[in-house]
Amino acid sequence: MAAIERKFILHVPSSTESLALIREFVTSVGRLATLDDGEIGKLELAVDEACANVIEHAYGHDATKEVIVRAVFDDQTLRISVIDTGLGFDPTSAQSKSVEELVRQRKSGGLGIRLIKTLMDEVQYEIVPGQKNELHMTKKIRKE
Amino acid sequence: MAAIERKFILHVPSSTESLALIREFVTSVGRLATLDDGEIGKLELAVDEACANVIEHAYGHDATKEVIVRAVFDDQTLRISVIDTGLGFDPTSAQSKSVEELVRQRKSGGLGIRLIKTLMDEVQYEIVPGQKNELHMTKKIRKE
Amino acid sequence: MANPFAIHTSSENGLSIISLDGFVDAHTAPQFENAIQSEIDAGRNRILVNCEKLNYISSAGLGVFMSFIEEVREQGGDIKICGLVPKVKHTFEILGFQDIFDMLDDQPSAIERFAAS
Amino acid sequence: MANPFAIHTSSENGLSIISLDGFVDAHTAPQFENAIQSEIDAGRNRILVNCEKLNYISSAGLGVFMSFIEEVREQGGDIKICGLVPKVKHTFEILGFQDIFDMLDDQPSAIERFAAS
Ligand SMILES: Nc1ncnc2c1ncn2[C@@H]1O[C@H](COP(=O)(O)OP(=O)(O)O)[C@@H](O)[C@H]1O
Ligand SMILES: Nc1ncnc2c1ncn2[C@@H]1O[C@H](COP(=O)(O)OP(=O)(O)O)[C@@H](O)[C@H]1O
Repeated sequence: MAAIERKFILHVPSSTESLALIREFVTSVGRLATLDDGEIGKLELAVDEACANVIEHAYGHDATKEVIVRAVFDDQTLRISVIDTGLGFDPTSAQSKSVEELVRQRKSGGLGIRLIKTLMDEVQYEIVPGQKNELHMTKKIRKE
Repeated sequence: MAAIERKFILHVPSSTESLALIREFVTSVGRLATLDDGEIGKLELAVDEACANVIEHAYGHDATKEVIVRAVFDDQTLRISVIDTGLGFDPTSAQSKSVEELVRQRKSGGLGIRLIKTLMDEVQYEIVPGQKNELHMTKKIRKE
Repeated sequence: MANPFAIHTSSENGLSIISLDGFVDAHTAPQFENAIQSEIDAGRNRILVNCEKLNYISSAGLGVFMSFIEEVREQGGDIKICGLVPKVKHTFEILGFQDIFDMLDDQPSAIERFAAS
Repeated sequence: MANPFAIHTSSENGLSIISLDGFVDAHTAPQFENAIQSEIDAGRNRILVNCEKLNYISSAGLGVFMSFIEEVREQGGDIKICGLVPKVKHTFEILGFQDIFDMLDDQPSAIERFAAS
Protein backbone atom coordinates (compact mmCIF):
# COMPACT_ATOMS: atom_id res chain seq x y z
CA MET A 1 0.00 0.00 0.00
CA ALA A 2 1.45 3.32 -1.05
CA ALA A 3 1.37 5.96 1.68
CA ILE A 4 -0.71 9.03 0.92
CA GLU A 5 1.24 12.14 0.07
CA ARG A 6 0.33 15.23 2.01
CA LYS A 7 0.92 18.68 0.53
CA PHE A 8 1.16 22.04 2.26
CA ILE A 9 1.76 25.34 0.46
CA LEU A 10 2.43 28.78 1.91
CA HIS A 11 2.53 32.10 0.00
CA VAL A 12 3.84 35.15 1.86
CA PRO A 13 5.02 38.66 0.97
CA SER A 14 8.73 38.86 0.23
CA SER A 15 9.71 40.60 3.43
CA THR A 16 11.97 39.54 6.30
CA GLU A 17 8.90 40.11 8.49
CA SER A 18 7.47 36.92 6.94
CA LEU A 19 10.35 34.74 8.13
CA ALA A 20 8.90 33.99 11.57
CA LEU A 21 5.63 32.86 10.00
CA ILE A 22 7.54 30.70 7.51
CA ARG A 23 9.47 29.06 10.36
CA GLU A 24 6.24 28.27 12.24
CA PHE A 25 4.78 26.74 9.09
CA VAL A 26 7.85 24.58 8.53
CA THR A 27 7.96 23.50 12.17
CA SER A 28 4.31 22.46 12.10
CA VAL A 29 4.71 20.54 8.85
CA GLY A 30 7.82 18.82 10.22
CA ARG A 31 5.86 17.76 13.28
CA LEU A 32 3.01 16.38 11.14
CA ALA A 33 5.65 14.49 9.14
CA THR A 34 6.80 12.96 12.48
CA LEU A 35 10.32 14.39 12.31
CA ASP A 36 12.00 14.65 15.71
CA ASP A 37 12.81 18.03 17.25
CA GLY A 38 16.42 17.99 16.10
CA GLU A 39 15.44 17.36 12.49
CA ILE A 40 12.69 19.96 12.70
CA GLY A 41 15.24 22.50 13.91
CA LYS A 42 17.43 21.79 10.89
CA LEU A 43 14.52 22.05 8.50
CA GLU A 44 13.41 25.33 10.07
CA LEU A 45 16.87 26.85 9.67
CA ALA A 46 17.41 25.58 6.11
CA VAL A 47 14.09 26.96 4.88
CA ASP A 48 14.64 30.26 6.70
CA GLU A 49 18.02 30.62 4.95
CA ALA A 50 16.51 29.75 1.56
CA CYS A 51 13.68 32.25 1.99
CA ALA A 52 15.97 34.98 3.34
CA ASN A 53 18.07 34.56 0.18
CA VAL A 54 15.00 34.94 -2.02
CA ILE A 55 13.81 38.01 -0.11
CA GLU A 56 17.24 39.66 -0.22
CA HIS A 57 18.84 38.49 -3.46
CA ALA A 58 16.09 37.29 -5.83
CA TYR A 59 13.65 40.13 -5.09
CA GLY A 60 15.89 42.79 -3.53
CA HIS A 61 13.53 43.44 -0.60
CA ASP A 62 10.44 44.15 -2.72
CA ALA A 63 7.53 43.24 -0.42
CA THR A 64 5.03 43.33 -3.27
CA LYS A 65 6.65 40.10 -4.51
CA GLU A 66 5.72 36.68 -3.21
CA VAL A 67 7.75 33.84 -1.72
CA ILE A 68 6.25 30.35 -1.98
CA VAL A 69 7.13 27.43 0.29
CA ARG A 70 5.81 24.05 -0.79
CA ALA A 71 6.10 20.93 1.38
CA VAL A 72 5.14 17.38 0.46
CA PHE A 73 5.69 14.33 2.59
CA ASP A 74 4.84 10.67 2.79
CA ASP A 75 6.07 8.29 5.46
CA GLN A 76 9.64 8.25 4.14
CA THR A 77 10.58 11.64 2.75
CA LEU A 78 9.79 15.29 3.29
CA ARG A 79 10.44 17.40 0.21
CA ILE A 80 10.30 21.14 0.63
CA SER A 81 10.76 23.73 -2.11
CA VAL A 82 11.23 27.49 -1.99
CA ILE A 83 9.95 29.14 -5.14
CA ASP A 84 10.38 32.65 -6.52
CA THR A 85 10.00 34.43 -9.85
CA GLY A 86 12.88 36.81 -9.24
CA LEU A 87 16.38 37.43 -10.46
CA GLY A 88 17.82 33.94 -10.21
CA PHE A 89 21.58 33.26 -10.04
CA ASP A 90 24.15 30.67 -10.92
CA PRO A 91 24.42 28.44 -7.86
CA THR A 92 27.55 26.74 -9.23
CA SER A 93 29.41 30.06 -9.21
CA ALA A 94 28.73 30.77 -5.55
CA GLN A 95 31.90 29.32 -3.98
CA SER A 96 31.71 28.66 -0.28
CA LYS A 97 34.37 30.43 1.73
CA SER A 98 35.44 29.09 5.11
CA VAL A 99 34.27 30.94 8.20
CA GLU A 100 37.91 31.83 8.94
CA GLU A 101 38.21 33.50 5.56
CA LEU A 102 34.89 35.36 5.95
CA VAL A 103 36.02 36.56 9.40
CA ARG A 104 39.29 37.87 7.96
CA GLN A 105 37.34 39.72 5.28
CA ARG A 106 34.91 41.05 7.92
CA LYS A 107 31.95 39.70 5.97
CA SER A 108 28.53 39.40 7.57
CA GLY A 109 27.20 37.06 4.87
CA GLY A 110 28.14 34.03 2.87
CA LEU A 111 26.99 31.29 5.25
CA GLY A 112 23.47 30.59 3.97
CA ILE A 113 23.92 28.13 1.14
CA ARG A 114 26.53 26.17 3.09
CA LEU A 115 24.15 25.86 6.01
CA ILE A 116 21.34 24.66 3.75
CA LYS A 117 23.56 21.98 2.22
CA THR A 118 24.75 20.83 5.64
CA LEU A 119 21.27 20.71 7.17
CA MET A 120 19.36 18.90 4.43
CA ASP A 121 19.86 15.46 2.91
CA GLU A 122 19.53 16.64 -0.70
CA VAL A 123 19.60 20.13 -2.18
CA GLN A 124 18.98 21.07 -5.79
CA TYR A 125 18.52 24.42 -7.54
CA GLU A 126 16.29 24.71 -10.62
CA ILE A 127 16.77 28.21 -12.02
CA VAL A 128 14.94 29.95 -14.87
CA PRO A 129 15.87 33.60 -14.16
CA GLY A 130 12.90 35.97 -13.96
CA GLN A 131 10.48 33.14 -14.58
CA LYS A 132 10.69 30.54 -11.86
CA ASN A 133 13.51 29.66 -9.52
CA GLU A 134 13.11 26.69 -7.23
CA LEU A 135 15.29 25.37 -4.46
CA HIS A 136 14.34 21.77 -3.74
CA MET A 137 15.40 20.33 -0.39
CA THR A 138 14.82 16.83 0.91
CA LYS A 139 14.87 15.34 4.37
CA LYS A 140 14.57 11.62 5.03
CA ILE A 141 12.14 10.64 7.70
CA ARG A 142 13.87 8.14 9.93
CA LYS A 143 11.54 5.81 11.74
CA GLU A 144 12.32 4.85 15.28
CA MET B 1 -0.76 57.42 0.23
CA ALA B 2 -2.54 54.10 -0.11
CA ALA B 3 -1.30 51.43 2.28
CA ILE B 4 0.24 48.36 0.68
CA GLU B 5 -1.89 45.25 0.78
CA ARG B 6 -0.21 42.16 2.10
CA LYS B 7 -1.38 38.75 1.05
CA PHE B 8 -0.84 35.36 2.70
CA ILE B 9 -2.15 32.06 1.36
CA LEU B 10 -2.11 28.62 2.96
CA HIS B 11 -3.03 25.30 1.30
CA VAL B 12 -3.40 22.25 3.55
CA PRO B 13 -4.86 18.74 3.28
CA SER B 14 -8.52 18.55 4.26
CA SER B 15 -7.99 16.83 7.59
CA THR B 16 -8.74 17.90 11.14
CA GLU B 17 -5.03 17.33 11.76
CA SER B 18 -4.43 20.51 9.73
CA LEU B 19 -6.50 22.71 12.05
CA ALA B 20 -3.69 23.44 14.51
CA LEU B 21 -1.43 24.57 11.65
CA ILE B 22 -4.24 26.74 10.25
CA ARG B 23 -4.73 28.40 13.65
CA GLU B 24 -1.02 29.17 13.92
CA PHE B 25 -1.07 30.70 10.45
CA VAL B 26 -4.09 32.86 11.29
CA THR B 27 -2.58 33.94 14.61
CA SER B 28 0.66 34.98 12.93
CA VAL B 29 -1.13 36.89 10.19
CA GLY B 30 -3.32 38.61 12.78
CA ARG B 31 -0.20 39.68 14.65
CA LEU B 32 1.41 41.05 11.47
CA ALA B 33 -1.85 42.94 10.84
CA THR B 34 -1.41 44.49 14.34
CA LEU B 35 -4.64 43.06 15.75
CA ASP B 36 -4.67 42.80 19.54
CA ASP B 37 -4.71 39.42 21.29
CA GLY B 38 -8.46 39.47 21.84
CA GLU B 39 -9.18 40.08 18.17
CA ILE B 40 -6.60 37.48 17.15
CA GLY B 41 -8.35 34.94 19.37
CA LYS B 42 -11.66 35.65 17.63
CA LEU B 43 -10.08 35.39 14.18
CA GLU B 44 -8.41 32.11 15.12
CA LEU B 45 -11.69 30.60 16.29
CA ALA B 46 -13.74 31.85 13.33
CA VAL B 47 -11.28 30.48 10.77
CA ASP B 48 -10.99 27.17 12.67
CA GLU B 49 -14.79 26.81 12.57
CA ALA B 50 -14.92 27.66 8.87
CA CYS B 51 -12.18 25.17 8.01
CA ALA B 52 -13.63 22.44 10.23
CA ASN B 53 -16.92 22.84 8.32
CA VAL B 54 -15.13 22.48 5.00
CA ILE B 55 -13.23 19.39 6.19
CA GLU B 56 -16.35 17.75 7.60
CA HIS B 57 -19.22 18.92 5.39
CA ALA B 58 -17.78 20.10 2.06
CA TYR B 59 -15.26 17.28 1.65
CA GLY B 60 -16.59 14.62 4.03
CA HIS B 61 -13.19 13.97 5.65
CA ASP B 62 -11.34 13.25 2.39
CA ALA B 63 -7.71 14.16 3.17
CA THR B 64 -6.72 14.07 -0.50
CA LYS B 65 -8.74 17.30 -0.92
CA GLU B 66 -7.33 20.73 -0.17
CA VAL B 67 -8.48 23.57 2.07
CA ILE B 68 -7.25 27.05 1.17
CA VAL B 69 -7.05 29.98 3.57
CA ARG B 70 -6.33 33.36 2.02
CA ALA B 71 -5.65 36.47 4.09
CA VAL B 72 -5.20 40.02 2.83
CA PHE B 73 -4.76 43.08 4.98
CA ASP B 74 -3.92 46.75 4.76
CA ASP B 75 -3.85 49.13 7.72
CA GLN B 76 -7.64 49.18 8.09
CA THR B 77 -9.08 45.77 7.27
CA LEU B 78 -8.14 42.13 7.41
CA ARG B 79 -10.07 40.00 4.93
CA ILE B 80 -9.77 36.28 5.27
CA SER B 81 -11.36 33.67 3.02
CA VAL B 82 -11.72 29.92 3.35
CA ILE B 83 -11.96 28.26 -0.05
CA ASP B 84 -12.96 24.74 -1.09
CA THR B 85 -14.09 22.97 -4.24
CA GLY B 86 -16.42 20.59 -2.42
CA LEU B 87 -20.09 19.97 -1.96
CA GLY B 88 -21.29 23.45 -1.13
CA PHE B 89 -24.58 24.14 0.68
CA ASP B 90 -27.27 26.74 1.00
CA PRO B 91 -26.18 28.96 3.87
CA THR B 92 -29.58 30.69 3.99
CA SER B 93 -31.26 27.37 4.85
CA ALA B 94 -29.03 26.67 7.85
CA GLN B 95 -31.18 28.12 10.63
CA SER B 96 -29.41 28.78 13.91
CA LYS B 97 -30.89 27.03 16.88
CA SER B 98 -30.36 28.37 20.38
CA VAL B 99 -27.94 26.53 22.63
CA GLU B 100 -30.89 25.63 24.91
CA GLU B 101 -32.65 23.94 21.99
CA LEU B 102 -29.49 22.10 20.91
CA VAL B 103 -28.97 20.92 24.50
CA ARG B 104 -32.54 19.59 24.66
CA GLN B 105 -31.96 17.73 21.40
CA ARG B 106 -28.61 16.41 22.73
CA LYS B 107 -26.83 17.77 19.66
CA SER B 108 -23.07 18.06 19.59
CA GLY B 109 -23.07 20.39 16.58
CA GLY B 110 -24.78 23.42 15.19
CA LEU B 111 -22.72 26.15 16.79
CA GLY B 112 -20.11 26.85 14.10
CA ILE B 113 -21.77 29.31 11.74
CA ARG B 114 -23.25 31.26 14.63
CA LEU B 115 -19.82 31.57 16.22
CA ILE B 116 -18.30 32.76 12.94
CA LYS B 117 -20.97 35.46 12.53
CA THR B 118 -20.53 36.61 16.12
CA LEU B 119 -16.75 36.73 15.97
CA MET B 120 -16.23 38.53 12.66
CA ASP B 121 -17.34 41.97 11.49
CA GLU B 122 -18.64 40.79 8.12
CA VAL B 123 -19.33 37.29 6.83
CA GLN B 124 -20.37 36.34 3.30
CA TYR B 125 -20.71 32.99 1.55
CA GLU B 126 -20.07 32.69 -2.19
CA ILE B 127 -21.11 29.19 -3.22
CA VAL B 128 -20.75 27.43 -6.58
CA PRO B 129 -21.25 23.79 -5.52
CA GLY B 130 -18.51 21.41 -6.63
CA GLN B 131 -16.61 24.24 -8.27
CA LYS B 132 -15.61 26.85 -5.75
CA ASN B 133 -17.11 27.74 -2.41
CA GLU B 134 -15.73 30.71 -0.54
CA LEU B 135 -16.48 32.04 2.90
CA HIS B 136 -15.30 35.64 3.13
CA MET B 137 -14.77 37.09 6.58
CA THR B 138 -13.70 40.59 7.49
CA LYS B 139 -12.22 42.08 10.62
CA LYS B 140 -11.67 45.81 11.05
CA ILE B 141 -8.30 46.80 12.39
CA ARG B 142 -8.89 49.30 15.16
CA LYS B 143 -5.99 51.63 15.76
CA GLU B 144 -5.12 52.58 19.32
CA MET C 1 2.04 22.36 16.91
CA ALA C 2 2.49 24.53 19.95
CA ASN C 3 -0.19 22.85 22.05
CA PRO C 4 -0.50 19.10 21.82
CA PHE C 5 -3.52 17.61 23.49
CA ALA C 6 -3.68 15.42 26.56
CA ILE C 7 -6.55 14.22 28.70
CA HIS C 8 -6.37 12.79 32.20
CA THR C 9 -9.17 11.20 34.24
CA SER C 10 -9.05 10.75 38.01
CA SER C 11 -11.54 10.57 40.85
CA GLU C 12 -11.86 12.51 44.07
CA ASN C 13 -14.70 12.79 46.60
CA GLY C 14 -16.90 10.56 44.44
CA LEU C 15 -16.41 12.83 41.44
CA SER C 16 -14.86 12.00 38.10
CA ILE C 17 -12.36 14.68 37.26
CA ILE C 18 -11.46 15.00 33.59
CA SER C 19 -8.51 17.34 33.07
CA LEU C 20 -7.95 18.79 29.61
CA ASP C 21 -4.49 19.94 28.55
CA GLY C 22 -3.75 21.81 25.31
CA PHE C 23 -6.40 22.36 22.66
CA VAL C 24 -9.80 20.80 22.03
CA ASP C 25 -10.78 21.25 18.40
CA ALA C 26 -12.48 19.06 15.78
CA HIS C 27 -9.36 16.88 15.79
CA THR C 28 -9.14 16.19 19.52
CA ALA C 29 -12.82 16.53 20.57
CA PRO C 30 -13.52 12.81 19.91
CA GLN C 31 -11.03 11.88 22.65
CA PHE C 32 -12.79 14.21 25.05
CA GLU C 33 -16.13 12.71 24.05
CA ASN C 34 -14.81 9.20 24.71
CA ALA C 35 -13.54 10.24 28.12
CA ILE C 36 -16.96 11.50 29.20
CA GLN C 37 -18.72 8.53 27.63
CA SER C 38 -16.50 6.12 29.60
CA GLU C 39 -17.46 7.77 32.88
CA ILE C 40 -21.17 7.63 32.05
CA ASP C 41 -20.89 4.02 30.90
CA ALA C 42 -19.30 3.16 34.24
CA GLY C 43 -22.22 4.79 36.05
CA ARG C 44 -20.23 7.84 37.12
CA ASN C 45 -22.28 10.91 36.34
CA ARG C 46 -20.85 13.51 38.68
CA ILE C 47 -18.24 14.90 36.33
CA LEU C 48 -15.91 17.85 36.79
CA VAL C 49 -14.01 19.05 33.74
CA ASN C 50 -10.86 20.81 34.88
CA CYS C 51 -9.81 23.30 32.18
CA GLU C 52 -6.84 24.94 33.93
CA LYS C 53 -4.47 23.75 31.20
CA LEU C 54 -6.91 24.09 28.33
CA ASN C 55 -5.74 26.93 26.11
CA TYR C 56 -8.16 26.64 23.21
CA ILE C 57 -11.61 25.24 22.51
CA SER C 58 -13.70 25.34 19.35
CA SER C 59 -17.36 24.45 18.86
CA ALA C 60 -16.41 20.78 18.46
CA GLY C 61 -15.34 20.83 22.12
CA LEU C 62 -18.29 22.91 23.29
CA GLY C 63 -20.52 20.40 21.52
CA VAL C 64 -19.23 17.61 23.76
CA PHE C 65 -20.43 19.49 26.86
CA MET C 66 -23.73 20.25 25.14
CA SER C 67 -24.52 16.72 24.02
CA PHE C 68 -24.06 14.99 27.40
CA ILE C 69 -25.53 17.45 29.88
CA GLU C 70 -29.20 16.40 29.56
CA GLU C 71 -28.44 12.71 29.94
CA VAL C 72 -26.23 13.26 32.96
CA ARG C 73 -28.74 15.53 34.69
CA GLU C 74 -31.57 13.07 34.04
CA GLN C 75 -29.50 10.55 35.96
CA GLY C 76 -29.15 13.00 38.83
CA GLY C 77 -25.56 13.89 37.99
CA ASP C 78 -23.96 16.98 36.52
CA ILE C 79 -21.09 18.22 34.42
CA LYS C 80 -19.40 21.24 35.96
CA ILE C 81 -16.47 23.20 34.57
CA CYS C 82 -13.58 24.76 36.46
CA GLY C 83 -10.38 26.70 35.89
CA LEU C 84 -11.15 28.32 32.54
CA VAL C 85 -8.44 30.75 31.44
CA PRO C 86 -9.89 34.08 30.25
CA LYS C 87 -9.48 33.41 26.52
CA VAL C 88 -11.26 30.06 26.72
CA LYS C 89 -13.90 31.36 29.14
CA HIS C 90 -14.71 33.99 26.56
CA THR C 91 -15.53 31.30 23.98
CA PHE C 92 -17.92 29.59 26.41
CA GLU C 93 -19.57 32.91 27.20
CA ILE C 94 -20.10 34.02 23.59
CA LEU C 95 -22.62 31.21 23.30
CA GLY C 96 -24.18 31.66 26.74
CA PHE C 97 -22.81 28.46 28.26
CA GLN C 98 -22.64 30.19 31.64
CA ASP C 99 -26.48 30.00 31.74
CA ILE C 100 -26.42 26.22 31.33
CA PHE C 101 -23.25 25.09 33.11
CA ASP C 102 -21.76 25.81 36.52
CA MET C 103 -18.36 27.36 35.82
CA LEU C 104 -16.12 27.56 38.90
CA ASP C 105 -12.80 29.30 39.35
CA ASP C 106 -10.84 26.30 40.60
CA GLN C 107 -11.10 22.64 41.48
CA PRO C 108 -11.66 23.06 45.25
CA SER C 109 -14.62 25.41 44.71
CA ALA C 110 -16.04 23.03 42.13
CA ILE C 111 -15.74 20.07 44.51
CA GLU C 112 -17.47 22.14 47.19
CA ARG C 113 -20.27 23.04 44.79
CA PHE C 114 -20.80 19.37 43.98
CA ALA C 115 -20.84 18.53 47.71
CA ALA C 116 -23.49 21.19 48.30
CA SER C 117 -25.82 19.78 45.66
CA MET D 1 4.82 35.06 16.24
CA ALA D 2 5.76 32.91 19.17
CA ASN D 3 9.12 34.61 19.85
CA PRO D 4 9.23 38.35 19.54
CA PHE D 5 12.69 39.86 19.71
CA ALA D 6 14.20 42.07 22.37
CA ILE D 7 17.72 43.27 23.03
CA HIS D 8 19.10 44.71 26.23
CA THR D 9 22.50 46.31 26.82
CA SER D 10 24.06 46.77 30.27
CA SER D 11 27.54 46.97 31.72
CA GLU D 12 29.26 45.03 34.48
CA ASN D 13 32.93 44.75 35.51
CA GLY D 14 33.94 46.98 32.58
CA LEU D 15 32.19 44.70 30.11
CA SER D 16 29.33 45.51 27.79
CA ILE D 17 26.71 42.83 28.15
CA ILE D 18 24.29 42.49 25.25
CA SER D 19 21.40 40.16 26.08
CA LEU D 20 19.37 38.70 23.24
CA ASP D 21 15.79 37.55 23.81
CA GLY D 22 13.72 35.67 21.23
CA PHE D 23 14.94 35.12 17.70
CA VAL D 24 17.71 36.66 15.62
CA ASP D 25 16.97 36.20 11.93
CA ALA D 26 17.35 38.38 8.83
CA HIS D 27 14.56 40.58 10.21
CA THR D 28 16.00 41.27 13.64
CA ALA D 29 19.77 40.92 12.97
CA PRO D 30 20.11 44.64 12.06
CA GLN D 31 19.08 45.58 15.62
CA PHE D 32 21.73 43.26 17.00
CA GLU D 33 24.28 44.75 14.61
CA ASN D 34 23.38 48.27 15.76
CA ALA D 35 23.74 47.25 19.41
CA ILE D 36 27.29 45.98 18.88
CA GLN D 37 28.19 48.95 16.66
CA SER D 38 27.05 51.35 19.40
CA GLU D 39 29.36 49.72 21.93
CA ILE D 40 32.31 49.85 19.57
CA ASP D 41 31.57 53.47 18.63
CA ALA D 42 31.61 54.33 22.33
CA GLY D 43 35.02 52.70 22.67
CA ARG D 44 33.72 49.65 24.51
CA ASN D 45 35.24 46.59 22.93
CA ARG D 46 34.96 43.99 25.67
CA ILE D 47 31.58 42.60 24.71
CA LEU D 48 29.70 39.66 26.18
CA VAL D 49 26.65 38.46 24.28
CA ASN D 50 24.31 36.69 26.69
CA CYS D 51 22.18 34.20 24.74
CA GLU D 52 20.28 32.57 27.62
CA LYS D 53 16.96 33.74 26.21
CA LEU D 54 17.89 33.39 22.56
CA ASN D 55 15.85 30.55 21.09
CA TYR D 56 16.75 30.83 17.42
CA ILE D 57 19.53 32.23 15.27
CA SER D 58 20.01 32.12 11.51
CA SER D 59 23.08 33.00 9.45
CA ALA D 60 22.05 36.66 9.51
CA GLY D 61 22.71 36.63 13.26
CA LEU D 62 25.87 34.54 13.02
CA GLY D 63 27.09 37.05 10.43
CA VAL D 64 26.92 39.85 13.00
CA PHE D 65 29.37 37.98 15.27
CA MET D 66 31.56 37.21 12.28
CA SER D 67 31.79 40.74 10.91
CA PHE D 68 32.87 42.48 14.14
CA ILE D 69 35.28 40.03 15.73
CA GLU D 70 38.44 41.07 13.83
CA GLU D 71 37.94 44.77 14.48
CA VAL D 72 37.26 44.21 18.17
CA ARG D 73 40.28 41.94 18.63
CA GLU D 74 42.56 44.41 16.79
CA GLN D 75 41.55 46.94 19.41
CA GLY D 76 42.49 44.49 22.15
CA GLY D 77 38.89 43.61 22.98
CA ASP D 78 36.81 40.51 22.37
CA ILE D 79 33.30 39.27 21.75
CA LYS D 80 32.45 36.26 23.90
CA ILE D 81 29.22 34.31 23.95
CA CYS D 82 27.44 32.75 26.94
CA GLY D 83 24.32 30.81 27.84
CA LEU D 84 23.55 29.18 24.50
CA VAL D 85 20.61 26.74 24.70
CA PRO D 86 21.40 23.41 23.00
CA LYS D 87 19.40 24.07 19.82
CA VAL D 88 21.09 27.43 19.21
CA LYS D 89 24.51 26.13 20.23
CA HIS D 90 24.13 23.48 17.57
CA THR D 91 23.71 26.18 14.88
CA PHE D 92 26.94 27.89 16.01
CA GLU D 93 28.76 24.57 15.99
CA ILE D 94 27.66 23.45 12.53
CA LEU D 95 29.77 26.27 11.14
CA GLY D 96 32.68 25.82 13.55
CA PHE D 97 32.12 29.03 15.51
CA GLN D 98 33.47 27.30 18.62
CA ASP D 99 36.95 27.49 17.02
CA ILE D 100 36.71 31.26 16.67
CA PHE D 101 34.66 32.40 19.65
CA ASP D 102 34.82 31.71 23.37
CA MET D 103 31.47 30.15 24.26
CA LEU D 104 30.80 29.94 28.02
CA ASP D 105 28.01 28.23 29.90
CA ASP D 106 26.81 31.22 31.85
CA GLN D 107 27.42 34.89 32.52
CA PRO D 108 29.59 34.47 35.65
CA SER D 109 32.00 32.11 33.88
CA ALA D 110 32.15 34.48 30.94
CA ILE D 111 32.93 37.44 33.18
CA GLU D 112 35.66 35.39 34.84
CA ARG D 113 37.11 34.48 31.45
CA PHE D 114 37.23 38.15 30.48
CA ALA D 115 38.90 38.99 33.80
CA ALA D 116 41.53 36.33 33.20
CA SER D 117 42.48 37.72 29.79
N1 LIG E 1 17.67 32.82 -4.18
C1 LIG E 1 18.72 33.53 -4.66
N2 LIG E 1 18.56 34.37 -5.69
C2 LIG E 1 19.60 35.07 -6.17
N3 LIG E 1 20.85 35.00 -5.67
C3 LIG E 1 21.08 34.18 -4.63
C4 LIG E 1 20.04 33.40 -4.07
N4 LIG E 1 20.57 32.66 -3.07
C5 LIG E 1 21.88 32.97 -3.01
N5 LIG E 1 22.21 33.89 -3.94
C6 LIG E 1 23.59 34.42 -4.22
O1 LIG E 1 24.53 33.55 -3.60
C7 LIG E 1 25.31 34.27 -2.63
C8 LIG E 1 25.65 33.38 -1.43
O2 LIG E 1 24.46 33.12 -0.68
P1 LIG E 1 24.55 32.68 0.84
O3 LIG E 1 25.53 31.58 0.97
O4 LIG E 1 23.17 32.38 1.31
O5 LIG E 1 25.13 33.92 1.62
P2 LIG E 1 24.50 35.39 1.78
O6 LIG E 1 23.07 35.33 1.40
O7 LIG E 1 24.71 35.69 3.22
O8 LIG E 1 25.31 36.27 0.89
C9 LIG E 1 24.49 35.48 -2.29
O9 LIG E 1 25.27 36.56 -1.83
C10 LIG E 1 23.78 35.79 -3.61
O10 LIG E 1 24.63 36.52 -4.46
N1 LIG F 1 -18.50 24.57 4.24
C1 LIG F 1 -19.64 23.86 4.28
N2 LIG F 1 -19.97 23.01 3.28
C2 LIG F 1 -21.11 22.30 3.31
N3 LIG F 1 -22.01 22.39 4.30
C3 LIG F 1 -21.77 23.21 5.33
C4 LIG F 1 -20.57 23.99 5.37
N4 LIG F 1 -20.60 24.73 6.50
C5 LIG F 1 -21.75 24.42 7.14
N5 LIG F 1 -22.45 23.52 6.45
C6 LIG F 1 -23.80 22.97 6.80
O1 LIG F 1 -24.39 23.84 7.77
C7 LIG F 1 -24.67 23.13 8.99
C8 LIG F 1 -24.43 24.03 10.19
O2 LIG F 1 -23.04 24.29 10.35
P1 LIG F 1 -22.44 24.73 11.75
O3 LIG F 1 -23.27 25.84 12.30
O4 LIG F 1 -21.01 25.04 11.57
O5 LIG F 1 -22.63 23.49 12.71
P2 LIG F 1 -21.98 22.01 12.59
O6 LIG F 1 -20.86 22.09 11.61
O7 LIG F 1 -21.52 21.72 13.97
O8 LIG F 1 -23.11 21.13 12.14
C9 LIG F 1 -23.77 21.91 8.93
O9 LIG F 1 -24.29 20.84 9.69
C10 LIG F 1 -23.72 21.60 7.45
O10 LIG F 1 -24.86 20.88 7.05
